Amino acid sequence: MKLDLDISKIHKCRECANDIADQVMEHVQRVTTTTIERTVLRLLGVDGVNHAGVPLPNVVVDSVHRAGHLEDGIATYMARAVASTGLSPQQVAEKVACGELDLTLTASAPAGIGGCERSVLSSAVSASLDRILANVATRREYLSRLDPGTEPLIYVIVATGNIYEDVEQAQSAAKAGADIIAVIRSTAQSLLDYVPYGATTEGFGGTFATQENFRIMRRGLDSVSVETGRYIRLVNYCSGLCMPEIAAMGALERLDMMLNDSMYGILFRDINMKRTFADQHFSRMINAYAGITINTGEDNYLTTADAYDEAHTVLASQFINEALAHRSGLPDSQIGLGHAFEINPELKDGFLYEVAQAQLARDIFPDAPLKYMPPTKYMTGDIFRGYLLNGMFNLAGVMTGQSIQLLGMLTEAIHTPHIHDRYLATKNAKHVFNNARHLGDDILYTRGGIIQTRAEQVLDDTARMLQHVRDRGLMNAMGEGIFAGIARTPDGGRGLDGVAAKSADYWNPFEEAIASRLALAASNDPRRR
Amino acid sequence: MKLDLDISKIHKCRECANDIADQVMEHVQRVTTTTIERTVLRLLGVDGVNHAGVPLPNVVVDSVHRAGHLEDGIATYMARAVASTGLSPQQVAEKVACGELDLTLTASAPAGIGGCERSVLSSAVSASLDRILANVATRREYLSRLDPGTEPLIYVIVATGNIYEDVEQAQSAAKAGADIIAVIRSTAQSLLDYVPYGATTEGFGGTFATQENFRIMRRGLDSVSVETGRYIRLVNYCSGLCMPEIAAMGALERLDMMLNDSMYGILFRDINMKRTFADQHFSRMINAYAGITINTGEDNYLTTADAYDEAHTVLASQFINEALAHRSGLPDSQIGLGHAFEINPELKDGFLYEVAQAQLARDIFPDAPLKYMPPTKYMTGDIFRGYLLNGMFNLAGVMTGQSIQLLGMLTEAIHTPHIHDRYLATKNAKHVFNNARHLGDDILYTRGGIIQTRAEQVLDDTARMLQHVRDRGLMNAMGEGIFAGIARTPDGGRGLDGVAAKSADYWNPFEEAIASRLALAASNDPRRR
Amino acid sequence: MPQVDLKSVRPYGDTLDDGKVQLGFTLPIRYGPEAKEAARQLVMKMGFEGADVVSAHDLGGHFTYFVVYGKCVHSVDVTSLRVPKVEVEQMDFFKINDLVRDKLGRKITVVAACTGSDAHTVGIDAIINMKGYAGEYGLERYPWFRAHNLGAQVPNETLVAKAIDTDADAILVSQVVTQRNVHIANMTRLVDLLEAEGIRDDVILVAGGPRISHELALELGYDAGFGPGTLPSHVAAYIAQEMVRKEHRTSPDLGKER
Amino acid sequence: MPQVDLKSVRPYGDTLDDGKVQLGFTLPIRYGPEAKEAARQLVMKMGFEGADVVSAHDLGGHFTYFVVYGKCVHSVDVTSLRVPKVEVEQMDFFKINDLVRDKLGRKITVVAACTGSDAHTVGIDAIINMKGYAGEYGLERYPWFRAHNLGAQVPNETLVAKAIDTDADAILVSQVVTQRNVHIANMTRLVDLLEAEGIRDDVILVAGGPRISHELALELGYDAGFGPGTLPSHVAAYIAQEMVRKEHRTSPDLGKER
Ligand code: B12
Ligand code: B12
Ligand SMILES: Cc1ncc(COP(=O)(O)O)c(C=O)c1O
Ligand SMILES: Cc1ncc(COP(=O)(O)O)c(C=O)c1O
Repeated sequence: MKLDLDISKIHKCRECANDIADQVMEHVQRVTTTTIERTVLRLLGVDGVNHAGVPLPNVVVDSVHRAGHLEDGIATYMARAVASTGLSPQQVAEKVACGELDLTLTASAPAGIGGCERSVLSSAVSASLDRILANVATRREYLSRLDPGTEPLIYVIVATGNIYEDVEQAQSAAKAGADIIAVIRSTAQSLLDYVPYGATTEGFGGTFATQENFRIMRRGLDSVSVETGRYIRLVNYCSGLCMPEIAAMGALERLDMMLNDSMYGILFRDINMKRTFADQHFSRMINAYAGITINTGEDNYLTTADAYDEAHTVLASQFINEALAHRSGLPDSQIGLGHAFEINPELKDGFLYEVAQAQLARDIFPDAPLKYMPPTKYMTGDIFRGYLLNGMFNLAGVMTGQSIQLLGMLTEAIHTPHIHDRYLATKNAKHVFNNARHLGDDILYTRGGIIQTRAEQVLDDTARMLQHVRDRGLMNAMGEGIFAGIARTPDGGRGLDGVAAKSADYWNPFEEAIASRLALAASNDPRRR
Repeated sequence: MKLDLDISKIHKCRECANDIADQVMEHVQRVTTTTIERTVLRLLGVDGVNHAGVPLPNVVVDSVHRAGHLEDGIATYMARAVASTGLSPQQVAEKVACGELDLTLTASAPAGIGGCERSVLSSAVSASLDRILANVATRREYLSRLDPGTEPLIYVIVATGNIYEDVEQAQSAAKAGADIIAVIRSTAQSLLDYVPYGATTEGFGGTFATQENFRIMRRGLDSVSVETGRYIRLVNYCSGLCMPEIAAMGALERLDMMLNDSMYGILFRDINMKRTFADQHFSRMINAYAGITINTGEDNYLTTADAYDEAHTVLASQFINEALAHRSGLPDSQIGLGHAFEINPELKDGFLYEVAQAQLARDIFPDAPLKYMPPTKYMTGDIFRGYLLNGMFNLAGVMTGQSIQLLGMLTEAIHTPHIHDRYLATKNAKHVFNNARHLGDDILYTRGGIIQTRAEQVLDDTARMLQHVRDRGLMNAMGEGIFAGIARTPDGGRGLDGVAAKSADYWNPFEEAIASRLALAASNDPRRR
Repeated sequence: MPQVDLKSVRPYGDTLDDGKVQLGFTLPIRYGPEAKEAARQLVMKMGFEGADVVSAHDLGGHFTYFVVYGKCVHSVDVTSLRVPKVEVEQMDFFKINDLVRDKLGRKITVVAACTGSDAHTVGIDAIINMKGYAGEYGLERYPWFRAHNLGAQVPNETLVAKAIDTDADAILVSQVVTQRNVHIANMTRLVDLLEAEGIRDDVILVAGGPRISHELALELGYDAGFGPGTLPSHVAAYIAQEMVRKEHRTSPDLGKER
Repeated sequence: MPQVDLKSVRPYGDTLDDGKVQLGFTLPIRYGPEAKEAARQLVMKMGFEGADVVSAHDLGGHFTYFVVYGKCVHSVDVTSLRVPKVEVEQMDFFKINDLVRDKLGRKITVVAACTGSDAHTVGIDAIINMKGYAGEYGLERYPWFRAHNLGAQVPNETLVAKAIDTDADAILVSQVVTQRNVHIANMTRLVDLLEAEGIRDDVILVAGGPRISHELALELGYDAGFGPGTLPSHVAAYIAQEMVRKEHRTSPDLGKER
């Protein structure tokens, strides 16, 4: 620990966060959601769209949900249909789509289904989980055969809106030295209550997250990985109204990281919190199982709130994200907690405050692959200034031992990155990382100096905040606008209509299987660490 | 001292440097040069050019030197002429120029002149010295009335070749935040054995240093000083074959700093060392008297030699420059020792080595207004990379407490600065200085770490080098190519023909007067500190 | 320095009229001497007298990035430029409220939103929210304004409905995302909707955002556009003064009496 | 991604043919909205479809610096480009010396200098000096070359005299300072001098420097030009091969026999 922090304060924070997470888990274990059930179908192999372009998982789940029968879990109905028709889940879904089959007709059957009906899905379940395991093995194999990269790993985004242009840009970035490519999503995909289908070429400010797009990009990156001899990691977002479905797609297409924050959708997309808390849990179980590192979104707080004044909200959120992630079976090594270099750059000694914050995260979460986000808010059209700020950010990153450095773009305030913006950003990072590689090891922070004092102050504020949240409960506390100045209520926001209380006979074969494979005590026992 | 260096090693180095300087002074006290004598004339008010454009100081001194009579000093002849004609020195010079008077005719007079003949110049001598004192007072007054700036002071160059464009660029730079403006000289002015006359608009890679140009720029800067409320300092070069003349011009026109290195001309312009050592001494006495801070040129070594391998040559040269400067009456506060950020930026941990070197200079010369030169050698046409390197340089500057930061230009490898290049450079420096203002205070260097170990090593190498130079004598040692890999011999190079041994009756009223006003023990006693 | 001829202004590097311009761009071609020559020729086509490719970077096989310096031969007649500007006398919080009280005698109602799929609320919040921006209060704190901030990702339909509902005097729209000109489409659609509802002339229609200029706003059928650096008082002063102007136009005597 | 049409290549930002170009320049006019408009119009004159002034900075009263992004409509036909290149087969130190020994049978004499008022010796030293550059030996270490490096600030006259004196096979000139095209004047003057002495055709005349291209060198009457990144072996290989070619031209049989 470089900052010489009071360990007992850190323990205190973690304790609070665990209590907060446990309260959330009490809700989580009681409900399911439309997207969780659609995920089950996707993992059972259901894919494609109907004549109107609606994804089959939506068609099937909606048919059951509209009839008010989601409580048992879609698997229950699918198993019955498969058992009774001998069709595959996909064939069942197709029949439902063209109106030839109505799953709710079996809803009047005695609640719960027998083990024998359930077992008709077991080969589909294992096939799916094994495919994911195979992806884990492939990744491991690539990482051992190719250069896995040196931290801070260089993470850049592509965002042309066109998956084929994205591949061009990603390959160019990889050759320039990027380790990680994130395909930014088209504006507001979070708000879609379905996952678009197929290859897409028309996004705004980003490209749609579709399974086909994942596949196209994965292929593109595998090819450039082999060409450069370095494993290039792929990232997408499983935020929004379809968190677990996209997690499943990512698991099936061997993504390496996914943006997955327990509260982002609630705060920034006004998605209902009961929905999001349930969705994030299952999506993270899938992430965990697929060996996918999650990236949390604390950086977002600082785009609306002031990064100096609200620094403690970032740390508090990191504690909460960590506690919830543990409950989904994510080990520390897969919890890429987020934070950002967003203090007003005109602030005197601002760089010292940034270093304090970054070092604080590093000291408190020593095993987390911390994800460090670049300056965005105070970027202007002055591209030279932007390039310099990004250099200072890169310096803070390497000095404080960050794991994942999302590179800032000199044109941040102007447009989504041009191909050379990313190139220049990569050169910037590589230069600074190399030129100051061991600076962090070579210096000590003065006891009682600006950096150390600031870090202590942020930790104290965090402890106070977490205690308050524990006392009020996270769902209520979120009504006070504690994060990013945004207030949300338990029943407000989008997607509450997709939440259903589980029945006693609720069945989710993947949750069960993953929980057992991850050795989670039991998916509905919140008392895990 | 941040680096925890062995003080005795520093003492050792200084001792060697003093011995080296004393040896040099033995030569210096025995000779005069054409430019020293021209300086005397200039200070006596001789100015203007003859019909062929040759400056009158040259016409007059050459007439005496050609006849082989420089040994007594030009003042001797001028005093006689003034005494016998009743003309002013300027009028005497004009008569010499048009062939109406021949100063050498008096050369047959008994060696030496009486106190009464000498005294005809005393009012001209005092007038000149008082004008310089008045400049010192004006500067002091400006500095107390206006903002004197905060270290590191921001130093930028202008170099259009046209003094009027230079003023535009300088004023723009001042408004952007520059504290110090240096007017770069036209290519190879160092090699001219006269100082060009009048306002000039056609230089290559810089603008001619003329007294009129000094005046124009000083007026331009005074006006922008008042406008911005900050005193903007003016710099020019007194290197080359006319060191003391330009020093005099700078003193008369209230320059604030002058590039004045004891060895630059020898090494980089192949000027004879006997000439240069004599010239630098008198020029520095004038600088000292005029309250002008000198800037030494150690940075130049690193443009030909490798900055990592030859780091100790920079430190050795700083010790020598310091010792010689003391002997010309310069207090530490006016000795702007130079060094540079020129280590190959692709070197791993290169930034740490730069910090080591800069901190070393700071620790060893705590009262010197160190002048820190930017990366130039490894700059390329990649302007963004250049901007970043300059940012790292600025960070090293503020971290290690440099006094004068000569800003790097993003277009260093392309052209002399465009108006916005300088603006961008100033923004860069101001940003980094503010954003990391107290970083240096907030960190300690790890004992035995990369930085500290490197600093010790450079100090050791320096001590070894200085001992060797002392043993061989500086003039001989320079034949070994010890600085910048360039070898020079005592009788090689330009300008030896302008060196003359002093007679016993040699008289230089300004050297005398300045030495006494500066309380230099006696100008030809080398045992000063 | 010789005088600048404002009828023929050229780029300036370090000498009047030297025409020096720096360019940066990528061409989708393989790195090499031919690529540099292509970059040079492209710049020459733009009307440059000389062009120097000072750096070229291989962006991974079939793209090359260049930095070029050249000497531009074009010039601009600065004396003939006319830039449309929002016509407004700058006033502070107190003056604006006094104006509304004295000349209008009633509160001004505004509805504001960041429309379409755009979720960038920081800009519109800066103008509207209590807490304000850059040391100035937002419209919510103006006693003589009634401000409704609908927030982010508001469908144009919802915004229009709210304007009708509140009998709004002014509609404020923020648009930040401009990729593929999504803001143009979105802003145009709002005007169409207002016209369809027959209320376009009843409201002052204002747009804002980092890529919005007054000129663009006028082109798209808005009354005013506000770009980067806008302060709440700029917008409030404009709306207040425009309301007063409107009032005088429609009922000059009444206006005077109040 | 659709295929690039090499007959019509345009700048690429993030979509084929989007034409995106970044520009930076100063205009000698006062900062303000009119200045921005002037910058925009200037860029439009260069042949841009749209231009966005993304930043404008007041450089102290009567200068304004701009960064502009625009969409360039011009394109280049890459298939028709011809870039003159030094014709030389790359060889290493050993091969070059072998070639000289085997095909020429005598040492090649070169004189080199940084001429005029130019004092930038690092470039020419890199090519000539023993210690060499970037891991390669300089010509002084080539056993089959005799190299005379005259150093910096050498008058053209001195260089020519030395060439005559040593009966040089090649003259190597370095020019780094290019302000006000001082290098062009200086290089041209050398050719004139050589012609006046009647020895222009007796020597291989080579120029080098960071702003020297082969094309420029040819234009000025040189045999070859070498730019940034030149290695000693490039120059040595060129001279050796050219010497062999020359020898064969003038006495083909003799050449073969050796
Ligand atoms: C903060 C931010 C975010 C935050 C937004 C949080 C929030 N609640 O607003 C988050 C992280 C959520 C975000 C997300 C995205 N963002 Co964003 N974001 C930014 C960022 C960093 C700052 C914007 C900002 O807050 N500026 C500060 C405010 C005060 O300035 P302003 O908006 O210009 O407002 C002023 C004036 O314009 C004016 N004004 C503005 N509106 C109005 C309205 C009226 C009526 C008036 C009078 C005046 C006015 O007054 C204001 C005060 O002076 C910019 C980059 C940058 N540095 O500019 C990117 C940027 C705007 N985002 C961008 C993109 C693409 C996105 C995403 C679409 C990416 C994605 N695919 O996920 C997402 C999705 C958001 C969505 N659905 O719209 C792009 C837009 C590119 C383009 N030109 O099209 C930018 C430029 C970044 C980039 N280079 O890619 N973003
Ligand atoms: C080092 C340096 C100096 C040193 C020179 C030391 C020395 N002994 O050479 C010092 C400090 C003395 C110096 C002084 C000046 N410099 Co200077 N200097 C530079 C600097 C930083 C690096 C040049 C360099 O060494 N490059 C490394 C070598 C290896 O590269 P190169 O020269 O391109 O050589 C390669 C090729 O071009 C080729 N090559 C070169 N010559 C030849 C010849 C032949 C025959 C062949 C085949 C190949 C060949 O092979 C080489 C190896 O690959 C540049 C900026 C920069 N980063 O480029 C400015 C720069 C060149 N200097 C510049 C100026 C203006 C000056 C001064 C005139 C300033 C002044 N008024 O005082 C002075 C005066 C010098 C003079 N009289 O010429 C300007 C030139 C601007 C322009 N384009 O006109 C530059 C670009 C800086 C700037 N932006 O203002 N400088
Ligand atoms: C955790 C997280 N999810 C998702 C997003 C953005 O995705 P969307 O616009 O689809 O909500 C972000 C924003 O950067 C984020 O931080
Ligand atoms: C001390 C010193 N004098 C003079 C100069 C350059 O001047 P000139 O080219 O006239 O020799 C330099 C170079 O930067 C220098 O460092």
